[in-house]
Amino acid sequence: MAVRVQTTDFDVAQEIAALRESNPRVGAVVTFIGTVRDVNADAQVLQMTLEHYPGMTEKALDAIVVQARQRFDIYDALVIHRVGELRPTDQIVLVAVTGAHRGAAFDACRFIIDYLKTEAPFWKKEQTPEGARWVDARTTDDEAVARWKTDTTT
Amino acid sequence: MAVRVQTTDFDVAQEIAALRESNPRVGAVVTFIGTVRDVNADAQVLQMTLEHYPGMTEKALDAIVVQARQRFDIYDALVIHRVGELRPTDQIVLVAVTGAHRGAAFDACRFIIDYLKTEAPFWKKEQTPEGARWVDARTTDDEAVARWKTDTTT
Amino acid sequence: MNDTAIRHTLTVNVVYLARLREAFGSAGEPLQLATATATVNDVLTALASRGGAFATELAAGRAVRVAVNHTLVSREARVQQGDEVALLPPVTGG
Amino acid sequence: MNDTAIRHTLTVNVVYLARLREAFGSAGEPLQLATATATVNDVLTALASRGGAFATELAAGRAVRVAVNHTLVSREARVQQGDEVALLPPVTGG
Repeated sequence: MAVRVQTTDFDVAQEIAALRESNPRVGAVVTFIGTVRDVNADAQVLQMTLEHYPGMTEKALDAIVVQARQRFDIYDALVIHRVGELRPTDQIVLVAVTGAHRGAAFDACRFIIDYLKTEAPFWKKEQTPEGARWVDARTTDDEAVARWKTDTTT
Repeated sequence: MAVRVQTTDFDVAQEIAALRESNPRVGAVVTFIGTVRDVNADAQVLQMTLEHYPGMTEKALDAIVVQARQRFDIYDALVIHRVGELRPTDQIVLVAVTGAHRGAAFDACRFIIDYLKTEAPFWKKEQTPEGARWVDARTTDDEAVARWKTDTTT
Repeated sequence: MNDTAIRHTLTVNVVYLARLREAFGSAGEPLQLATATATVNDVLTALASRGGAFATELAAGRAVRVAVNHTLVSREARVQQGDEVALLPPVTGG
Repeated sequence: MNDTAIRHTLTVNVVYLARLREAFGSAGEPLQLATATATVNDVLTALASRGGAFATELAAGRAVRVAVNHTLVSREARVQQGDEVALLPPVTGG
């Protein structure tokens, strides 16, 4: 289990290889990668700054991963979140989960990114042709995380 | 959109880069990788042979991906399935899906692997210390695909 | 087809896959049916009537799926002269 | 703490993040409260009473979350001498 906050890019193939290393029981790997889009809320995005709250960030991500491991039958999970200056098509975040079977790996990966989106202290500021703006939180993110609080079937 | 059947290994980072190329609207990439476990049904797996039905395989995978694109709001999807001799920890299959947002990308990725597991003509034969055996289909795979037939909420 | 009126037999190319190929000791064969029209069910019945592994593997209730010309079909689907009729054990890819 | 009986004020270190840092023109500050015990709500009330951007951004109904010593807490949570009390606008990572 690992969480990392970094300014540099990541290679998903290398990260998966490291996560799987020394565990030949792994049968399923599910990953989510979030990337910078060149449009958001109908405006062109030229560049983006990812800010976080050092000290709290790793603690919040750790807590989310610990919850996922308690809740789902998985082997391991990794979260990498970039901060600093990013441009359209850049990778922002990686969530990777390994398990014996795919059901738990899918659920855990989605659980982690849903919680990250509502509980981890990151903020996006976009540069658009009309100026800089802080990105608004999406209500669909709150709905996504609420689903895990009522859904006991998955 | 692409489906490939091959004996060689794949690099997930390269495949994602190719899938995303020339589409800066992508905000979410979800991937599933299936890997060879060194145990199955309580027996040690030494080696595995993946057989398929040439001619039907690509057609079946194409049909699954077309269905996923009709059903979910995604940009693109890729399926790579290996055939031939594989060993524990080897990668077997990659499903990668791109979309603007994560919900549809997660759903489509899971839909594709669930259907692949029940509708695509691949068969695994394992070598164990007790001899060779064809892998039995898992009833949980039938249950997974049945979920998509009744579930209209996702 | 225009020639159904004059044909009294029907030949399909049967393909045996994976476990079935090993059980039958064959990757496939042409199969002639003594009727001008037939369904997937007729093909399976003709094969099962040989007895042995064919009878065992194709017994009612055994999980065998059939693809005609590379598309999964039901037991009631019609087969035509020259069709490729593949017998698939439960798939286990992914 | 053993010294609560003799202390009549409480100082916490407030941290302003992202949009709030820009709105307040500050990354944070020590805040002294004129009481020996206080909750998160008391901290927010003391800040809002300054008026200006503080009153606007911390008005009832505005979506601001609070972390004490790096853990999200409710408005009713107690704050202690020396705590780091961070004000977070809705998060938008991932």
